[in-house]
Amino acid sequence: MTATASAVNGNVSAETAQAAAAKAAANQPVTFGKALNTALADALTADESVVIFGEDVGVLGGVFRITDGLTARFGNTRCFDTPLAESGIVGMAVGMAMNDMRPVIEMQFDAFAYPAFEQIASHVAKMRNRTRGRLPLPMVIRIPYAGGVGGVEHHCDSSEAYYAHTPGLKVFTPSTVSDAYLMLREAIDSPDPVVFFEPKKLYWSKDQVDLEELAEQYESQRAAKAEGKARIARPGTDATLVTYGPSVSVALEAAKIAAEEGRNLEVIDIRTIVPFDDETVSASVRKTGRAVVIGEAQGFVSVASEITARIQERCFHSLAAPVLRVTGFDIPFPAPTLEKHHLPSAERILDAVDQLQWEA
Amino acid sequence: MTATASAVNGNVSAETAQAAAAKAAANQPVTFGKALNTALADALTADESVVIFGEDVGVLGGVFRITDGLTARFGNTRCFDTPLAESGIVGMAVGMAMNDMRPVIEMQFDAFAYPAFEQIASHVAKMRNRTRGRLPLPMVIRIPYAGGVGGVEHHCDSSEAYYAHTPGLKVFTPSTVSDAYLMLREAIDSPDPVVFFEPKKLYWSKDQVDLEELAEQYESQRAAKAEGKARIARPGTDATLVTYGPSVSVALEAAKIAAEEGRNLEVIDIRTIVPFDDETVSASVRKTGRAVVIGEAQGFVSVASEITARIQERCFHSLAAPVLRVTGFDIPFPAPTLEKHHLPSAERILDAVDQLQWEA
Amino acid sequence: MSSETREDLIAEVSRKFGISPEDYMLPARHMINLLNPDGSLRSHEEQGTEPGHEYPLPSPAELIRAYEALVVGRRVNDQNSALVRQGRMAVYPSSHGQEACQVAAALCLQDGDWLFPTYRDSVAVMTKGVAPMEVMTSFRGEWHCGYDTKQYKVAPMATPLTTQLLHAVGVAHAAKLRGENTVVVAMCGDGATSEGDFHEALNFAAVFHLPVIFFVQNNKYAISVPLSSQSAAPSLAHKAVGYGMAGERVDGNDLIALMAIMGRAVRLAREGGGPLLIEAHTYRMQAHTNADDDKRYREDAEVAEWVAKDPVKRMESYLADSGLLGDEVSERISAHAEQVAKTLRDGMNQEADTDPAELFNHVYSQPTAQLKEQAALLADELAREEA
Amino acid sequence: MSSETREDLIAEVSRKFGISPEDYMLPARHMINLLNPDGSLRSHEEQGTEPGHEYPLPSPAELIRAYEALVVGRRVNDQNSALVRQGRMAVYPSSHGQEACQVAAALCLQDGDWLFPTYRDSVAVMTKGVAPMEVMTSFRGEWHCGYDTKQYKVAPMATPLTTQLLHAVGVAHAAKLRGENTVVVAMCGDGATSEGDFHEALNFAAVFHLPVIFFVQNNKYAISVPLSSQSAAPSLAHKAVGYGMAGERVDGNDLIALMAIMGRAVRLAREGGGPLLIEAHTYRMQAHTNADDDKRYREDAEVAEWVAKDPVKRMESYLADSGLLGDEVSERISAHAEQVAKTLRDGMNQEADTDPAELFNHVYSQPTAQLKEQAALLADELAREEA
Ligand SMILES: Cc1ncc(C[n+]2csc(CCOP(=O)(O)OP(=O)(O)O)c2C)c(N)n1
Ligand SMILES: Cc1ncc(C[n+]2csc(CCOP(=O)(O)OP(=O)(O)O)c2C)c(N)n1
Ligand SMILES: [Mg+2]
Ligand SMILES: [Mg+2]
Repeated sequence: MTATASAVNGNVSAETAQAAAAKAAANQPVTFGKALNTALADALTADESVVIFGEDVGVLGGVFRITDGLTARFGNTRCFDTPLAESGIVGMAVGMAMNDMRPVIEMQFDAFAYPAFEQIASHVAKMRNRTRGRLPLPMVIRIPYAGGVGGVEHHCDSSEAYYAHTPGLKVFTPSTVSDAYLMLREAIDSPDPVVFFEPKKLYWSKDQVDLEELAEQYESQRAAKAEGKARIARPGTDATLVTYGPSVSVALEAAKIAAEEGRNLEVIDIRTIVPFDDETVSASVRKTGRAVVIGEAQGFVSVASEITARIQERCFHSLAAPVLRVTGFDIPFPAPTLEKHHLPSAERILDAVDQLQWEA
Repeated sequence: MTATASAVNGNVSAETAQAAAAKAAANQPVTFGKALNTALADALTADESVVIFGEDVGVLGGVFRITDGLTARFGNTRCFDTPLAESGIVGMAVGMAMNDMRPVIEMQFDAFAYPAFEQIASHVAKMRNRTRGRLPLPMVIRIPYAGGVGGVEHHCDSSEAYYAHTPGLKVFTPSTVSDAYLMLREAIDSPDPVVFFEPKKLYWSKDQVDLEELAEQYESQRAAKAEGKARIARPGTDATLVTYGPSVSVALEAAKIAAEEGRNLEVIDIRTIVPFDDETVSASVRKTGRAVVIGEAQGFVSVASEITARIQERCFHSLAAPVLRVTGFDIPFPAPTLEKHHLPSAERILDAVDQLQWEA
Repeated sequence: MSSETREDLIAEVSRKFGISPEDYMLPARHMINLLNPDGSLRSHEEQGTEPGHEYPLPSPAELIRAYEALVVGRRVNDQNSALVRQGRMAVYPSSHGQEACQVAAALCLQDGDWLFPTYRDSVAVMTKGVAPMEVMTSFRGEWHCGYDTKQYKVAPMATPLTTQLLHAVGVAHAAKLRGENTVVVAMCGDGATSEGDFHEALNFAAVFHLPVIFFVQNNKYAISVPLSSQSAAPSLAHKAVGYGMAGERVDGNDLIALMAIMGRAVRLAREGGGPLLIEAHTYRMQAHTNADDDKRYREDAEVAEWVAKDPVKRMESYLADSGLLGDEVSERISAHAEQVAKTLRDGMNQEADTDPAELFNHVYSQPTAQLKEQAALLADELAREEA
Repeated sequence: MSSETREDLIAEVSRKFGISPEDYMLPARHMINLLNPDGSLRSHEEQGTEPGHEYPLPSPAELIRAYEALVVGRRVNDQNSALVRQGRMAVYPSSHGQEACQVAAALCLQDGDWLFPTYRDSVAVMTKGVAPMEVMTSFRGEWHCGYDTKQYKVAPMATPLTTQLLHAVGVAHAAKLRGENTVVVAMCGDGATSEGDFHEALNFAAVFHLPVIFFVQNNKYAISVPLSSQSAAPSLAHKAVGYGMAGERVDGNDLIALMAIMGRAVRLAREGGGPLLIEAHTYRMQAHTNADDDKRYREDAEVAEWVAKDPVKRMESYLADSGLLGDEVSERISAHAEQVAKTLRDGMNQEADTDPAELFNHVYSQPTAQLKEQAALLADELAREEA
C-alpha cells in the first residue's frame, strides 16, 4: 500500500499529471485518465450544451484529475463544483437534460452513487419511457469503480449490476486507452442516459495512441458508428474468456500464460454491458465450445450471471462443458491487505479453464 | 395455494399436516396479509426488542393494512409512524439494531425503498462485516413488491435483484399463506438483516391455515429450523419450473395445464433467494433434465439469470436442453392496462417448456 | 458563488424591503391572509403583512380569471372522483379543498416558465394549459404521462416524493446558463418536506441562486400521518432560513393571498432574487386517494371545520360582494366548468387502446437487439391469440 | 409527539433562558468565543454570549484533562502523518488544527453515552478511550473497523457522509424507548451538511425529541470545495431552525468555549431538551488526506492565518498564563503524548496478518453454503501456493 494506495484516496500528484501532459504532446504513450480528460474537453468544444459537474470536479480537477484543467479552459459555467449531495447532482442533471443540456456528471466513487439510486432508477432510467419518448435524457453518469488499488471500504465497489438490471440505462465500461476516449465521446453524444464505469486501476495505464487522430476518427465515423459492439481483445480457438472493464487485462494475462501452455484462448471485451452484443459472444463460444465469464463484482446475480445464462441459452449445443464463472466472492469488498484474495486472478481464471472438461 | 401446497412443505410431518388440515377445515380461510399481521403481532409478543415503524404503519395500519391494529394493541412505542423519509427509516433502524433492538420496518412500495439504497447497501449489508462480527444488525426490511394489481408507475417494481446482489443481506419472499407467517417470524428472529419481499398481489389470497398452530409449530421447531430451504411446490418428473414469490402461482397454473396435456412438471418455490438452496434445485433438475426459470422482474442481470447460470454450472451433463428463462421484459414496469403483456403468464411458461427440445 | 456575492444579494433584497437580512429570511410572524372565511376582506392589520411582507391585491381581471380556474378545478376534482366511483377511472388523488393553491401555482407563471407538479396537482397542470384528458392519462392507467412536457413546460406529475424538486432546479439552472429568464414553480406536500431530496433541492437552488419557487401545500397530512409527526419546526416556511432563502406562509384557501404571494415571488425570482419557499396552509378535504380510508386517522369534526374555510365559496363571496362577479360571468364560468367535465366523461367512456408494441419503443432511442427479440416474442403471442 | 408537547418543551426551555422560542432556536448573534488567539480570556462582552446563551468556564481540573487530550491528539495526528509519509500507514485524514473539536466531542460524554465519528475523527475516538492501534486499523488497510464498537460505545468511523447521523438517532431512540439516559454526539463536516441524510437525521431527532447533539466541524472545505459553494445559509447553525431545534456556533479552535458549549448541550439533552446543532468554526490545516494536494485550491496565506489561531498553542498559553499549567504537569503530558506516539510507531512496524478465511466469516452470522464453497476454493488456492 504505497503509491497505488494513496492514488485511490485522492490524487495523482501535480508532477505526474504534468508529466503525462508533456508526454502526450510529444506523441508519447497516453494514460487512460488523459484520454478521458481529452474526451471531455473535446465534447465541451464540440457541443455547447455539454456541462460537467460534481464534487471537486472544478478547480481541483476531480480526485482522479479526470476533469483537470476544464474549468480553467472552459469557465466555471461549463465545469463546476456542486454542493456535496449525489442525489442532488443526479437530480439536477435530470432537470438540465430536460431543458436541453447534456450533463456529464461525476460520482466520486462507486459507493457514493448509492445516495442517487432513486434518481437514477426512478427517473434517469424511466423518463423517456414515462413520457412516451417525449422527454429523452441524454446524460452521462461517470463512476470510477472496482478495486485493485488498495482503496478503503466503500471505495472499491463494482456496482455495474445494479444499473445493468435497470431498463432505460445504458452501461459502458472501457478497458483500453483508445476506448476510454471513444466510448466517452459516444456516451456523451448518445441520446440515452449512459452510466459510464471507469476502472480505477486503469487510470494510470498507458498506451500508444494519438488522441488527435482518435478525435478525427470519432468525428468522421460518428454517423456510421454501431454502438454496443463487443471487441475481440485476443483471438483464439480453444475457449472463450468473456469479460469487461478491469478484468480484461487479467483475462489477457491468463490467455498469455495459457498460450505458453499450448491453449489458445479467445478474450472478449464486452465494452457495453447494455446494450449487450450477443452476436459476438455467441459466435465466439460456438466456435470454441467452451467459455469462462469473468467479473470483479461479487458473482451472485451479477453481470457475469447474465452472460453465463445467455451463453448457455444461445450456444447450448456447441458447449463441451458448462460455462464457468470467475468472479469476486459474495462478500463486501475486503480491506486493502486482503483484496488480492478476492479479485479474480489469472491463476484463478486458468483453474477454471482447466475445469472445462478437456478430456471429455 | 391450497392445503396441498402447505402439506408438501418439507417441514411439516405427514400427521401434523393432516391434523392441521382437519383443524383448518373447521376454521375460516386466512389471508396472506393476515398471516403477516399475525406474525408481526406474535413477534412483538415474543420479543420485547422488536419494534415496527415506517410510513403510515401506525394508526392506519399501513396502506396494505399489514400492521393493522398493532399500535392499538402494543402501543405507539412498539409500532409507530416516522417522518416521510426512507433513508431516515432505514438509517434509524440501523442505529436501533446497533443498540440491541430488532427493528421491522416497512417500505411503502418497492420503488420507494430506493432513497434508502445507500443505507441498505453500505450499512445494513456491511455493518457486521465492517466490524468483524461485533456489530450484527438483526433487522427486517419489509417491501411489498411486483405487479399484477394494476398499480401505477413506481408501485410495481420487482427489485429483489438489487438486494440479492448485495452480500450481507438475506432475501426472503414467501408465496403461501403459511410461509407468510413462518418466514416473517424467521426473518425477525434472524441474527442477520433480511429484506423481506411481499408479493402485493398475494395479500388478499387465502388458504386454510390455523395460525395458532403455525405459531406453536414455529416456536417448537425454532432451534432445529434449517433456514433457506426451497420448497417443492408440486412434484413432477418431466421438467422443473424454478421460481419464487408472485410467480409461484403462475408456474403452478402452467403445471396444471401441462399435466392435462400429459407433461408432469415439478415446481420449485425458492423461498429464500439468499441464502440459495442449490441442493433442492440441482436435485430436481438432475432428475428432470430440463428447467425453466421464471421471474417477474426484468430478466437482464436478474435473479432468474443467477438461477439459470447456477443450474447449468451444476447440472450441465443432466440437461437435455438449455435452461430457459421466462421473465418480465427489459422495460420499465408498464402502465396498468399494459401489464398483462409484460408479466410471465402460464402460456408463456408453457411456450418455453415446449422449446425444451423434447424431440431430441 | 462567493459568499460576498450571496451576502450582497440578501442585503440588497432586504434593503429593498427595509428589513434585516435575517428578517428577510424569516417568514412574517403570522400567516399571510387577506380574505376571511366568509369572503370579506381583512383589515390591513389582520392580514399578517408587515414591513418586507406587503402584498397588494391583484387586479379584478386577474381575480376573475383565477376564479374561473378555481371553479373549473373544483368541477374536475369532483368529476374525476365520480368517474373513479363508477369504475371508469383507476385512481385519482383529488385536490378538493386545495384548488386555490393549484390555481395560483399555475397562473403566476408566464409562457416560458415551468411547472413541476406532483400526483395531487392535476388541477394546476390543467390550469397551465394541458388538455384535461391528457392530464388524466396516468390515472386512467393507459400510460405513465399523457402530455407533451416540453410543449406545455409542465413536468410529468411526480410520484417519488420531492425527486421533482431537483429536476426543477436543473431546469432553472440550464435556463440561467443560457441567459433565459425562466422561473420555475416546484410543488410538493407537507410530508414530502421530510425527504432528503427536499433538502438537496433547496440547497442547490440557494447555492446556485436560481429562480425556483418551492411551493409546499401543507394540507396537514401525508396519507395518515399528521404534520406533528412530520416536523417540529415553527413552520415549514422556517425551513428556508437553513438555506439562506426567504420563506413565507400563506392561507392556502385564500386565493387572493396566494395570488399576491406567488405573484411577488415570481417577480422577485425573475429579477434575480434567488429561490423562495412558500408554505400554503390548506387541507386535504377528501381521502388521500380513492384507495384510502381517512376515517381511520381523523375526525369528521376536523374535516367539517375546514369545509367552513372552503376556498371556492370564499372567493365567490368576495367577488360577488365586491360586485366583480355578475350573473353573466358566473354563468359563463359554470358552463365552462360543465364543458370541461363533459370532455372528461366522454373521454373516459372511450376505450383506451394502446398498442403493446409501444412498450418496447420508448426504453431507448432505438430498441436494443434484446428488446427487438422480446417485442417479436410478444407480437408472436398476440398473433397466435388472434388466430 | 403532538405539537402541543413540542411547543410546551420549546417554551419551557426558552423560559429557562428568558428568551423567545424563536430566539432559542436561532443561534446567538455572534459565534461563542471565550479565548483570544493569544490565549487571553475575552471580556464577557466579547464572548458572543447573550441571554439564553451563557457559558460559564469549565473547572481547572476539566481544563487540564482536556488539554492533555489535546496535546496527545496533536501528537497522534502528526505521528500518523509521518507514518504515512514513510509508507508505514496507507492513508490518514488528519484533524491537525481541529483537535479542540475532537477533544470536546469526546470529553463531554459519560460512559454510557455514544459517539458517532467520521473518518476525520480518530482523535475523538481515541479520546473516548479506544486504543490508538485499534483506531488506526482501517487506515492501515487491515480491516474496516478495528475496535469493539459496543464496548467503547463508539460507532465505526463513517465514510459515506452523514449516513452515521441517522444511526446516532437510532441509538438514541432505542435508549429512549428503554428508558435509558443515553446522550449521543454525532459528528460530521461542513460539506456533509448538504447530504439528504443530514436533513433526515435532524428531522427524525427533532420529531422524536431525542438526546442527540449534532456536532458539525466547519473546517471551511469539503476536499477542495469551499463553504460558499456548499451553503448560502447565514451559518450552518441556522439550519437548526428548520427542524425546530436550537443551534449554536462556536469558535472551534477555542477548547474552553467548546467544552462549555458541549457540556451545556449534553446537559440539556440529558434533561430532555431534545436535540441540538452545534457548528464549530475551525480549519483543516493540512490536505484532505495525504493523497490530496491542497495547493490546488487554496492559498498558503489562508492557511497561515489559521496557524495563528492554533487551538493547542492557544490553550497552552491560557493555562500557563493563568498558572494552571506548571512544568511538572506539562512534562507529564508531553511524556504521555510521546508514549502514545511510540505505541503507534511500534504497532505500525508489526506486520499485519489477517487470516484470509476471515473474509467469509463475518458476512452473515453463519457462512452460507455458497460462502463455504468460496472459502474452500480460496483455501485450496492458498494450500497449493504453499505447496
Ligand atoms: C419516495 C416516496 N415514498 C413514499 C411514497 C408513497 N406516498 C405517496 S403520497 C404519500 C404522502 C405524501 O404526503 P404529502 O407530501 O403531504 O402530500 P399529499 O399527498 O398530502 O398531497 C406517500 C407516503 C412516495 N410516493 N414516494
Ligand atoms: C456519500 C459520500 N459522497 C462522497 C464522499 C467522498 N468524500 C469523502 S470526504 C469528502 C469531503 C467531506 O467534507 P466535509 O464534510 O466538510 O468533511 P471534512 O473532510 O472537511 O472533514 C468527500 C466528498 C463520501 N465519503 N461519501
Ligand atoms: Mg400532505
Ligand atoms: Mg470540511
